[in-house]
Amino acid sequence: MKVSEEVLLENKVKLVIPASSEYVSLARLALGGLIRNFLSDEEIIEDIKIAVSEVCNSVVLQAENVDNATLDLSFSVQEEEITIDVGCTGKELELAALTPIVWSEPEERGYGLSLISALMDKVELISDDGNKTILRLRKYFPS
Amino acid sequence: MKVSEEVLLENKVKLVIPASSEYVSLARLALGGLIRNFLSDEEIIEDIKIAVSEVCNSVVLQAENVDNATLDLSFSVQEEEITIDVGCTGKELELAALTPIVWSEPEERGYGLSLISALMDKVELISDDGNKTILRLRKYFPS
Amino acid sequence: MDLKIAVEEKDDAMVLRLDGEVDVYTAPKLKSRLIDLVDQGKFKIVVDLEKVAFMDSSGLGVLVGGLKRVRSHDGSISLICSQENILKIFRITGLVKIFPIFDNEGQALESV
Amino acid sequence: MDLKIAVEEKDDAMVLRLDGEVDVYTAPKLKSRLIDLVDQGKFKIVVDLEKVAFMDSSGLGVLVGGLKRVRSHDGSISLICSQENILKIFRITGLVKIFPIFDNEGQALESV
Ligand SMILES: Nc1ncnc2c1ncn2[C@@H]1O[C@H](COP(=O)(O)OP(=O)(O)O)[C@@H](O)[C@H]1O
Ligand SMILES: Nc1ncnc2c1ncn2[C@@H]1O[C@H](COP(=O)(O)OP(=O)(O)O)[C@@H](O)[C@H]1O
Repeated sequence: MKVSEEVLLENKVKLVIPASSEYVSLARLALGGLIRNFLSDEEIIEDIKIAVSEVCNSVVLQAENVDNATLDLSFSVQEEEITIDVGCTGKELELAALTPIVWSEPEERGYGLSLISALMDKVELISDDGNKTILRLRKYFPS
Repeated sequence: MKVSEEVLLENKVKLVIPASSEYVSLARLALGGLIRNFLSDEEIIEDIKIAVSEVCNSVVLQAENVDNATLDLSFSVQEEEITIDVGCTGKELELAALTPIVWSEPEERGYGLSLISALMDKVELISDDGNKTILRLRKYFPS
Repeated sequence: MDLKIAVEEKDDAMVLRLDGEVDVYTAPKLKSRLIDLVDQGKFKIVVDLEKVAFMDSSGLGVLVGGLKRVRSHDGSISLICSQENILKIFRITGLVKIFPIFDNEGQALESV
Repeated sequence: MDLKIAVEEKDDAMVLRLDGEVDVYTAPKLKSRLIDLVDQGKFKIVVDLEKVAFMDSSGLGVLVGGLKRVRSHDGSISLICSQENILKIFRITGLVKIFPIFDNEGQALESV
């Protein structure tokens, strides 16, 4: 895995977008542009994009009828890993929606969490200083 | 000018990046992705990218030796215009650097401000609630 | 990026060619095209994913929903897909067992 | 996006072909290539901007700096550029009067 040494480590990029479905692609675009500064493995970049989209989707669906809700993303890329925090304002992230469901037959929903956990190395629920719930995703880069 | 009607107006997108030269291209990438949701005139998109880059350049050069300085961008696209606020934390934006200079012969610097004022429709220095200096750029979309 | 959907009748199947990103914003467009087809009495469907640049669970959900609808009329949905990135999400979610997936149109058309 | 710079000797000029974005991050790379050429006694320079996807004043500053260096050795810098987006920043800043700009390599080479 080629990791660029030119770029400073531990720097954080924050992106705040309206919690609305048409902005999720912007989060993917920025995320892709950011990671590409650090590594060139397109498969890993795609995996991370899918996982982050899934979290954004969940927030967007929950925030559907909430005025001015925002989706707060924070990316920190380091030499060996990327950490992505997803939170929202205007509406508490509901933990229930992030619990996996076992479906008895193929259903239209419930694939988001399987993708997140298969594609990322670590998924944690944390709280920030303001006690806002944040979902933290982590992916280690193969060396 | 085709302005997409599907996307909500007045929504704001915020991007915070380290005030460091390697992140300015990320600001352009996000900005381009955002504007493309609203209009398809590539020439206008390029003009705005250049102007925003110039402001970012000025912040990045001033923040060169400041630890943890960030470049704070905020984009608000509406049907007929885009407003872009650029500020920074860790270092006050110096007003002097945004004053045009008249050079007696071609010099290596000083083109930034001519480009900003030629490419944007309105350039204002404003202050936010925290009295931080913000440069506000505005571009009207031809109808 | 947007999602373009072209529909073509081939043999007695309907082929939906997707071009772009299938995500939470664009998936409803795919859902309504699938519902339209079912409403028109078209139950043999092939969805061509070869030009899909990105797809997440929003796309999977819509395809599974479409499958349930056509199955209740003894229809079927086959997929054309050879892109590793897209195949991966069908594998992770076990949907490779639900959808017949082919790497070319000929086989997909034969299967429906 | 990064900036690639290829250097080729043609007739008695050096042609620098830029590919990518010339911005505050990548302009120093161009600056050091120009300084290298001057240090090697190469004062006739053509810069090909046809594959430049983005350029701002960082690029202008570096080109003007290079021009000053080669001029002090009676050299010159000509540009190849037919892209409207790039020409525009030379026009706005008045640098069209300082740099000879051509839309093809042949004329640019003749001019230096
Ligand atoms: N444990 C659960 N209990 C109830 N509803 C759930 C649960 N998990 C998910 N859901 C519902 O399913 C939706 C989608 O589930 P999820 O797998 O997280 O995402 P996706 O819709 O992207 O597949 C959620 O928005 C929520 O409404
Ligand atoms: N009025 C001024 N007084 C002194 N220095 C200035 C002034 N304006 C600009 N500069 C210097 O020139 C640099 C670049 O100027 P500017 O035109 O704003 O950007 P650029 O370097 O992108 O052309 C600034 O960072 C600053 O150091």
